[in-house]
Amino acid sequence: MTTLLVLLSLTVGVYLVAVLEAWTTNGHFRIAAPLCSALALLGRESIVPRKADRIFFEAAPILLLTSALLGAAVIPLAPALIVTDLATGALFLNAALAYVLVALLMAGWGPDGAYAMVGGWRFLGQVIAYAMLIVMPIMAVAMRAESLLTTEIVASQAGLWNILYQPLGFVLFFAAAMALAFVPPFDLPTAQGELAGGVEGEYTGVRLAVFRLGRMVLILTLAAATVTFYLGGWQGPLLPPWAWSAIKTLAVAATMLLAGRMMPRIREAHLLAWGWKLGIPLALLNIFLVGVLVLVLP
Amino acid sequence: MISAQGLFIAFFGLAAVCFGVAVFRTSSMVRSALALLFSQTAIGAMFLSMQAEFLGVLQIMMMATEMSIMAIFMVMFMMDPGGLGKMEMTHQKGLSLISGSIAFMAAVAVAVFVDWGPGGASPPDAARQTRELGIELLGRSMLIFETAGITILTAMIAATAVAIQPLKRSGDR
Amino acid sequence: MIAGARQGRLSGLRRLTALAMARDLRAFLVPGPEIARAHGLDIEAAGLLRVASPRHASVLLVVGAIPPALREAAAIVYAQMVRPRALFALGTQTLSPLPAADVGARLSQDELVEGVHRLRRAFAEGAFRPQVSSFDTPILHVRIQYTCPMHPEVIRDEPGTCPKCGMTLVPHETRAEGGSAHRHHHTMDSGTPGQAASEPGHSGHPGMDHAALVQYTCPMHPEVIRDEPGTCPKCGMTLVPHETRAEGGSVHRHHHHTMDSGTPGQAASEPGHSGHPGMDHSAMDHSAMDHGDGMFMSMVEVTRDLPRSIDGLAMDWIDVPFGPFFPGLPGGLQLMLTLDGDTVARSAAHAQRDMEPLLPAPDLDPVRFVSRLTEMDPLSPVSYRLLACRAMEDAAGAEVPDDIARGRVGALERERIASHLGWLALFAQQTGLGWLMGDAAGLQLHVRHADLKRLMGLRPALRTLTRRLRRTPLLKARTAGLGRLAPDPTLRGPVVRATGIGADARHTDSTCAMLGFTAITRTGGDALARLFVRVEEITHSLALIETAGVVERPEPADTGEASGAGEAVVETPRGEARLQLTLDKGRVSAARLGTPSMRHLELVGPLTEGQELGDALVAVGSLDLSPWGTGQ
Amino acid sequence: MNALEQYGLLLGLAVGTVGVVLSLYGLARRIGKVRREPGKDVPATAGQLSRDPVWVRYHARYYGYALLFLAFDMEMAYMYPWAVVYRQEGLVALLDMGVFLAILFLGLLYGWSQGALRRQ
Repeated sequence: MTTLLVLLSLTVGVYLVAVLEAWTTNGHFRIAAPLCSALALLGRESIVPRKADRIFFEAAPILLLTSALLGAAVIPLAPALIVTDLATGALFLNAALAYVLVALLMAGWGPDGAYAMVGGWRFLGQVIAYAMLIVMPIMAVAMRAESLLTTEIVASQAGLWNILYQPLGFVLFFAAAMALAFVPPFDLPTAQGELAGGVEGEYTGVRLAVFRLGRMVLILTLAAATVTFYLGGWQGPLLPPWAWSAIKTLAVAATMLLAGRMMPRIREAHLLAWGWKLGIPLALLNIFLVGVLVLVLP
Repeated sequence: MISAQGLFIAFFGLAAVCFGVAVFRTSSMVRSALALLFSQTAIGAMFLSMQAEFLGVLQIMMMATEMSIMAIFMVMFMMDPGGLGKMEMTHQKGLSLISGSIAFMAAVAVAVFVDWGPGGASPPDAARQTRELGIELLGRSMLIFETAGITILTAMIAATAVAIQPLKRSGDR
Repeated sequence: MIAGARQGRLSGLRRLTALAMARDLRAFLVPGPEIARAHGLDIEAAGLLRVASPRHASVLLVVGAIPPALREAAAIVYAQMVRPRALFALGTQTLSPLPAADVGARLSQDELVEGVHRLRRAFAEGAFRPQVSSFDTPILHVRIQYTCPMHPEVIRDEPGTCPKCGMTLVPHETRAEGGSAHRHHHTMDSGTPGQAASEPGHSGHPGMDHAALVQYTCPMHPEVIRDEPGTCPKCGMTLVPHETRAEGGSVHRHHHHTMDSGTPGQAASEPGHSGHPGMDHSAMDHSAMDHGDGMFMSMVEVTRDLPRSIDGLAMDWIDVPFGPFFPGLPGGLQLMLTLDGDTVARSAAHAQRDMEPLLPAPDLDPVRFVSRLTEMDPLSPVSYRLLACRAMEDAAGAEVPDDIARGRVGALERERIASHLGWLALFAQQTGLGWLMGDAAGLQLHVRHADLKRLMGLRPALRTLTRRLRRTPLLKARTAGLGRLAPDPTLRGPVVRATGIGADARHTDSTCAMLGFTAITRTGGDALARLFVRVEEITHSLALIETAGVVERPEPADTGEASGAGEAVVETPRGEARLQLTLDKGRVSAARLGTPSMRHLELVGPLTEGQELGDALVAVGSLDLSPWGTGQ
Repeated sequence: MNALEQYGLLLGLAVGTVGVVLSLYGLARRIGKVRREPGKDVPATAGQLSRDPVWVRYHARYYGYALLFLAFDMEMAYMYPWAVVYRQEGLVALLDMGVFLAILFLGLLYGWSQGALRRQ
């Protein structure tokens, strides 16, 4: 029952994210746009390129969707509104989202097309740049909560949200989450102006629809994760918990999508260099600061 | 419940073996690397079926990135990474068959003949597993933990020294 | 009703999807969005969504007349679109080898909007049809021919043995037609489709370089070549079937000198070329293969002769086309990048061959000559129109009254603003800078034909754009240091001015000098400097227009029956263009044109080599090349 | 809900997702099959028919980072249990992990000094 309720709210959330995404890319705010696009994609042909790695090509969109959805399964929308409150929830979220990389590598290698392949391997570089910046800030969050349970992480922020408790961690995590969701300016694997769609470029019809759905779920999952880890999850005055979760998650998702409009795509060399030479030292500093705070504050 | 658990362990075990076989049956390097990844994922799922949650999830997480990195190195340094040549990836079949069967029999023998002691009543719950692991790391096994740090450092230095051309000119290139 | 409909009766779910498709029209633009904007078309406002890959498009929108080579490329794009697909042609009916347009319209925004409505109806009613026919044109085909590895002149349509030496003939995959099969350096010199079609198969031209091969070789033993699948007699491995262009092909495995060789015979007799990545057979020491059970090979041996990149690793290189219809580059520009991983190892760029020569007829009527130059480059029609006018006036010795000269400067500067805005929109599209894409494109459409009052009214918007651009985060990081050029006086326009040299043809123009013209320069010579030279020129041009106080499209003065030679220079938005012509009794008898893009095309190679792909594209984009009117 | 049921639910979710996707594919298939036409299934490359395979030895320029990444990824395995008991163990945990991270950071600095952190 809870599962169905969560899935239903995820569906609504994903649809709204898709509306936001269509708005940021096309400039039109139309509620019906994603439905229209999805139906249109259903009606179009769905090609498999010749000499493709058929298994990879078929598996990639499904794997992307599945991993994003499994990631969402450990995120609480309200105190009891969670699919599985795993004891290692925060770790499981990482584990599920690690397969986004695998899905994109498959989508890149599968079609035997140059743009896609460059996109796929680019994303591996992107993962190497951001992965530590997902893991290390989560670590600091877990230090404060003394648990990997996502519900306890939310509960630990009752007094003070983590965005204020560890702002450095939030900034790093938010940027890394955007990179994981490959939204602009981190859209290196799909870059329209550089790779004409990249890993997404060879997908058509219903396969493209599934790929895009997976991407939307991924964005929603990461926005919800940001809310859970840093913005106090369902907590908030007056409104019921689920409403707070919804508002915060959509606001974070909109921020993620809009931020990319403001800046050009980042260069891969810079992404790697900044991630390692700036990001990791800062993330370690964040762990140290939180460590001191946790011991000093009651 | 126990039987269902056993069923899942067997299922994922079998999946791990099948993917393991696929590693060598395919001629595409990327397929091979990702087959190994899914073999490891299946082992992670096996751990989960055995209620070793932390270990299972960790296995599932770490293998994804590490095997993908292995995939890129295989694509960089192996001939014909696309498997267009249908290259046979098995070598020295006779020797491998013999050593493989010996190892298999040894493993079975160990599994059957070793006294594993009385089975635990039921494993601690997942949250406690993680905590106890943490306490273990900071207590009894601290030295092992720090040694692991040194080992990883050694690996980093070795990898860098082997793979990276040192900066020649002053400034970067 | 659309020709590219899917097969099936329109009912139930299909009808629903057809209605959705009618509302969700996604267009791939040929030659490109910048051409559409130059014609004053606002694609998004008409209700079409622009996409970067033909795979995601349902409408192929052809804007204006395009030369045959581009039509062939457009046919390939059309073939790669998924059904249901429609062809929407604006301002042209010559589309072959593309099929006839499903919807046609003239080049105007109103007609575009109206055409989109018709397209929607066509999709809603005709996305599915019981009977459809395949789109087929010779350029999409490969045909298998059989040649002797020893005697390339022996070409048969059927398998068999060589009449000269008795060897089994080897199958080759070859394009059934010429045209753009000349992928590398011959693209622009290739014949027209008509020519090629008249000699199908090229059976009389064994040496032509657009053949492709299918042959079977052992990955380990290159000397084993078979024309049919099987196993290697030496090691038992499955032989590799491979299609590769004999020309040297996309997969640069081994010998890069074969780029220029490329008769089928040569390639066939050179097994190293058979397309097995990473196996340099001819360079291979056979003793190296005796390790283990004969299956191991040393990569050191295998890669010994491969070209190395900067870190000393030898990888396989692939040729990847980035044009003529690439979303981040001007449409029509043919860029072929040889990629070593994600890095450009080599590059070759070509512009479009013109549809007609500069002088389509001898002794051209001056009015026709002016309109010829106006239409030559859709990206800067006014500049070339002005160039033609000035050159003729120079030849005829005609004086231009001051007010007309000022009006011309106004029109030229207005075009400069529009052109730079168009470049900004393209740059934004390339780098994914969302807000700039919309803002710059919108402003360009407004500026394009604005009168003085309207231009002055647009000043705040332009100023906002400039200010916002300066504050854009990561913009400097994205462009600084890319495409760096040393000061070189032979460069033109913003490209040279970004290197600190104030070269500008407007210096020599007395009207411009009178209006307070100063050349905008910046130092650095990189993509960032070029970006800001253009941005500052927008502001400066606006000031010039304000001082000039009049914007008037250049009209040729009446040259009467004058004869003589004349020369004129105009600083087009891309740099100095020079036209020399001879008037003979009032008619143009000879003309020679030098455009900035001709010069700047040569920079593409040096600027991209060794660069990461995205950086290389930014470097190419920052040159603001116009592929039109350069292929004289 | 005990742990095993949770895993079962996650597995069910994954299988269900695959099922939903496959039924979507089935629906799309009912609408019509792909019409085979020349040139259609060649990967789209900007208007040129590039038929050659691209599965070649790919030169990734980030391998220096990748090597260090492997080490850091490994290290993270230890940090999760540590983070959970950090407050309980207090200063010991801070010092212990401090030493561990310092050792690793040394490795990062070494790699940095040798030029591993750059495009190769």
